[in-house]
Amino acid sequence: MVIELSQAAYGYDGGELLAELDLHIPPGSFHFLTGPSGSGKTTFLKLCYMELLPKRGSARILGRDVREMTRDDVAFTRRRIGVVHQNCEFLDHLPLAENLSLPLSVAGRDTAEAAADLEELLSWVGLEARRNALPPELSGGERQRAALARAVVTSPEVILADEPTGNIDWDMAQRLLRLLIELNRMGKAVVIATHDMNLIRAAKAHVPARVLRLRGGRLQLAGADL
Amino acid sequence: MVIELSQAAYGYDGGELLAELDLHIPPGSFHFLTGPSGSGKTTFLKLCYMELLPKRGSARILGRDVREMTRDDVAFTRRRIGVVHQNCEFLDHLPLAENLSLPLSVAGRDTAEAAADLEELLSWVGLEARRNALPPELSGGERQRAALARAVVTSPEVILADEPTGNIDWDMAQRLLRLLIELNRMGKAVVIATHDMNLIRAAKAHVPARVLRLRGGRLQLAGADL
Amino acid sequence: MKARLLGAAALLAGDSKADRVVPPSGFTARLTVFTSAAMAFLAVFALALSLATGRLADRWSDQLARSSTVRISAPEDQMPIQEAAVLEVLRTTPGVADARLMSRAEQAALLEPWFGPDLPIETLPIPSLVEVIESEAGFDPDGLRLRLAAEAPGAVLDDHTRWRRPLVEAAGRLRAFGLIAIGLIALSTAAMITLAANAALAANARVIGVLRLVGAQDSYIARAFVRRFTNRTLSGATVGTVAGLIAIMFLPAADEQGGFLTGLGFQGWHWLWPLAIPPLAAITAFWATRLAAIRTLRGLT
Amino acid sequence: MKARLLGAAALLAGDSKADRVVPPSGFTARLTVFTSAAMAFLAVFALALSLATGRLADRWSDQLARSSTVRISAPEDQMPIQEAAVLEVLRTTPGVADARLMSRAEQAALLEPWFGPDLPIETLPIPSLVEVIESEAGFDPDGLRLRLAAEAPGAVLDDHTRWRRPLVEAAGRLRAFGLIAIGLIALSTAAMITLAANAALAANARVIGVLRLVGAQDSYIARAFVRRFTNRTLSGATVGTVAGLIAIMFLPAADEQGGFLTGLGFQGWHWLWPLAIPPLAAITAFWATRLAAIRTLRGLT
Ligand SMILES: Nc1ncnc2c1ncn2[C@@H]1O[C@H](COP(=O)(O)OP(=O)(O)OP(=O)(O)O)[C@@H](O)[C@H]1O
Ligand SMILES: Nc1ncnc2c1ncn2[C@@H]1O[C@H](COP(=O)(O)OP(=O)(O)OP(=O)(O)O)[C@@H](O)[C@H]1O
Ligand SMILES: [Mg+2]
Ligand SMILES: [Mg+2]
Repeated sequence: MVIELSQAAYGYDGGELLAELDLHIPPGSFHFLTGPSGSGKTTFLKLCYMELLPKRGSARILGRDVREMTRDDVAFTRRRIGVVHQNCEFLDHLPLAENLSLPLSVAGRDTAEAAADLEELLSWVGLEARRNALPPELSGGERQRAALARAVVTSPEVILADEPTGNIDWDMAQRLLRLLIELNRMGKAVVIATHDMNLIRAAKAHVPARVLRLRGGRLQLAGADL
Repeated sequence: MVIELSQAAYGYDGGELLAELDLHIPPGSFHFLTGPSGSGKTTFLKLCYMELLPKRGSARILGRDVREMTRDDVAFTRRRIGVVHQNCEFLDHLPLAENLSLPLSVAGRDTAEAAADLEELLSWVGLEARRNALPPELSGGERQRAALARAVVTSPEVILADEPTGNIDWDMAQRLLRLLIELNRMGKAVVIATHDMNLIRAAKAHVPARVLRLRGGRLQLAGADL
Repeated sequence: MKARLLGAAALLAGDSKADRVVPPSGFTARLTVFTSAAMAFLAVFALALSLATGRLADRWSDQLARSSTVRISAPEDQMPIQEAAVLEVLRTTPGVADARLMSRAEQAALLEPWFGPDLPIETLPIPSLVEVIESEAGFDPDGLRLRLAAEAPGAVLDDHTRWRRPLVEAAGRLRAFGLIAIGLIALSTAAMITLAANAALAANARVIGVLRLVGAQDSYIARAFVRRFTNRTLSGATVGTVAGLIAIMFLPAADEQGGFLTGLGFQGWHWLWPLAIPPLAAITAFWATRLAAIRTLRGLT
Repeated sequence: MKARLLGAAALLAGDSKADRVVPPSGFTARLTVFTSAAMAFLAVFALALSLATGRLADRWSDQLARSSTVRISAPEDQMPIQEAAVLEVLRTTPGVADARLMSRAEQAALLEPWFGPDLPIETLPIPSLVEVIESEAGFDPDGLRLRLAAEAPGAVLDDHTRWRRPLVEAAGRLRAFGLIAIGLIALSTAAMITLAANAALAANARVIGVLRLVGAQDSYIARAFVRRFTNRTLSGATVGTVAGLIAIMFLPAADEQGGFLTGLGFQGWHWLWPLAIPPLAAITAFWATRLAAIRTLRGLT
């Protein structure tokens, strides 16, 4: 299991936003996470990449209990997880290409070796021409595509994407989806939080995706209505 | 005409992104702006609220030539324009309610008087309960709704919204659309940049909206396909 | 001008609503307060050094310096003529403020330490002494010696007390040093506050962007920052000045024994000088922040 | 320890890739460079003041102070007895380093300024003089007077040169003042660099967030900031020190005339002192930034 939550709960400021989270995400699985705005999708993903720790219950990420990890363990584990933040942040002073190879250089990996992969990735997300642009010079959709590219550049075992197509037109959204499906076929676990029902439907045509729904702070498996 | 562009052109770094823009937006009109990611929708809206000045051609906003405005004129004109940025920024140290009344206090208007309106607005966008939250404590969709509320709080003559429903579920998106339609019926001009065809269709059922499309740096009127 | 002063007063009195748009604290804020406090503290010391050495120079020059003697040894009958000649020479020497023949009694008093009060001075063939008081500029001892040799062969100039002159100069140099230090401190304070204000403006670029977007005028935004920084600098400098004054009051006073160094403290109306530090710092901060804010805002749309 | 030193060397040598993750410049950067330059400049001056006043105190005490006389007036036959008594008293007085009966020739030389070389000193009933050299601590003149009155009724203590003692004390006080100033400057520098580092860390919160997100270890992030700040402080302090030294070299030398104030410059191996300022500043910056970075990072997930 790459992500294992048992009876996990989380709430901000003493409240309880999410509770009784029981979820096993195996390698190679494809999940969608839906729910109305403010239902806790982003919070849930933060539990998965250890930005937040569950207040109760347990969470095991890539086989390790999050409570027993040191700060360095968290850093090392994150190198095996690709995250697309909802509000994608970059290092504004570095050109796009360097931002995309940042996860490689942070992990001490040779970026020169990965250069070819990076080029391919850039053209897949349609940003070859913006390679040398600084992040503040990108459009909203370009930022989201760049964030997805940065998340997958290290070929991580898990990809967590928070609303990765919110600012992107339908054609490009399908392209990004194809990229994720491709990676999923290579054995990566994919979790996408989204409101976009069309995206979910399009994915279901290609992979056996499970759809999770957050409602009232509980996680449900969405039925046949999707 | 609240917005009048004639042969306006704009490009970053010497390039040419938008050209031959000819557009008259009368009071009380409702426009959608579409186009693929990176086609220049945000840039176009920035021309409309004077964050950018056209490199060629002319632009008149609320009856005044943008080139002849002083910095204070720009500030005063902006008070009559409500803008929803694509990446909504707030004052992170002020609670949501104060952020929403910021356009009023900046304009020297009595915020106490507008308090009732503010309450109504908060409940319309579903943020009554988050009134005292700081902006960084809001979810992505909550921020977008807050940004829309802030844009309309002064009851401006023009509302420019850049992808206002990118992070919002369909039910809430329809609610926000109804708010904009309501305001449009009160005589405000509305311009919405979006990728969401469902939103455009939903609007067209209630108001005679025109759909503009950016393609190859030119503005076209979208045909009957929408 | 009056409107301007009223404007400045209104500005410092504050408009709580406009103030709130700038995040209340943060490290640039603390940095500003601390910098102005530290600089005010150092300025108080430099001021004290400068004033104390000024007093020192005055005292030394008054008490010690600028007195030489001319000794006239001549046969009894020549004495009055040579005395007159010497006095005439001295009267026309530039740099000599006064010259006076000493009485026998004065001469006896001078010699007392060496002989005791019982010296039979009248019976001795002792020379006449002329006391020479130098003016501020001082005279040229070699030139004077030449002229005395020509006019009164029995006269010898003895300027053994002139060694005190370098002391006075040293004190003057220390005073100048204190003044230079004050100047440097003022300059660095202005530079640091400018940089801190710029850092704060840069850190708050998003705040400024939001404010411009919702239609705030430049003056509204600038005012919020200027008020913050002026107030912070004022309070920091006040704390620093008070701390400096307390530290100086607790320095051991030095004028117990000799009265040559009057201690580093302030005396009399000199106490007013350090009180000028906080307002001057606030004025510096006001202009530094204002210029920084206007420059930053000009770069935005 | 050795590994640690090597680590520090590697740290300063830099890893250009890790460095690039911190935005290259900005006002906190300039503030750091400027602050360290200004502080180093002031430190050079304070050091110069302190060393120069140290020399001054040494010279004054060597050249001027610690010499008094005892004058013995007694009938011819009593003289040898009283002289012996006085010398015995002085030998046993704490604070007296040496006591020596002056010869007639020495006495004549002392009187020469007042009488000229022709004084028939042998014919005069002049008293004996004993030169008293004080030790560092000095003696108690009133106690000595009482003992002299008891042992040798004709002896009078004349400590008219003791007035120079306050000068020496004043110089010592100025030296202490310089040292205090150096301490204050060091403290404020540390505080300002800590605050500037914190301001930079706060301004770069997003950068740090991005780095944590993509799996950077704390040590990687901290190192990038620490290296930046250490280098900036080092270069700022170097510039400030050099500027301070140049400024001091161009100060007019003061030891032309009297040699009492030897000028503010450095002499001999004292030149090495200011050279210690930049490395010390860099070490301060290193630790200040490191602690600030670790504290900031602990607050993030
Ligand atoms: N740091 C925080 N402090 C307090 N409350 C928070 C914080 N972050 C989020 N919340 C609240 O928790 C709830 C869930 O937030 P979350 O971001 O997980 O929602 P979401 O499902 O991602 O919504 P969206 O679709 O709008 O992005 C929201 O009501 C939000 O206001
Ligand atoms: N400040 C800038 N400097 C240089 N190029 C820029 C800048 N801002 C935007 N661009 C480029 O201009 C093009 C149009 O950007 P714009 O933000 O207007 O697109 P958009 O239509 O809003 O796209 P999206 O739907 O992705 O938000 C993009 O290719 C973008 O990279
Ligand atoms: Mg979310
Ligand atoms: Mg856009």
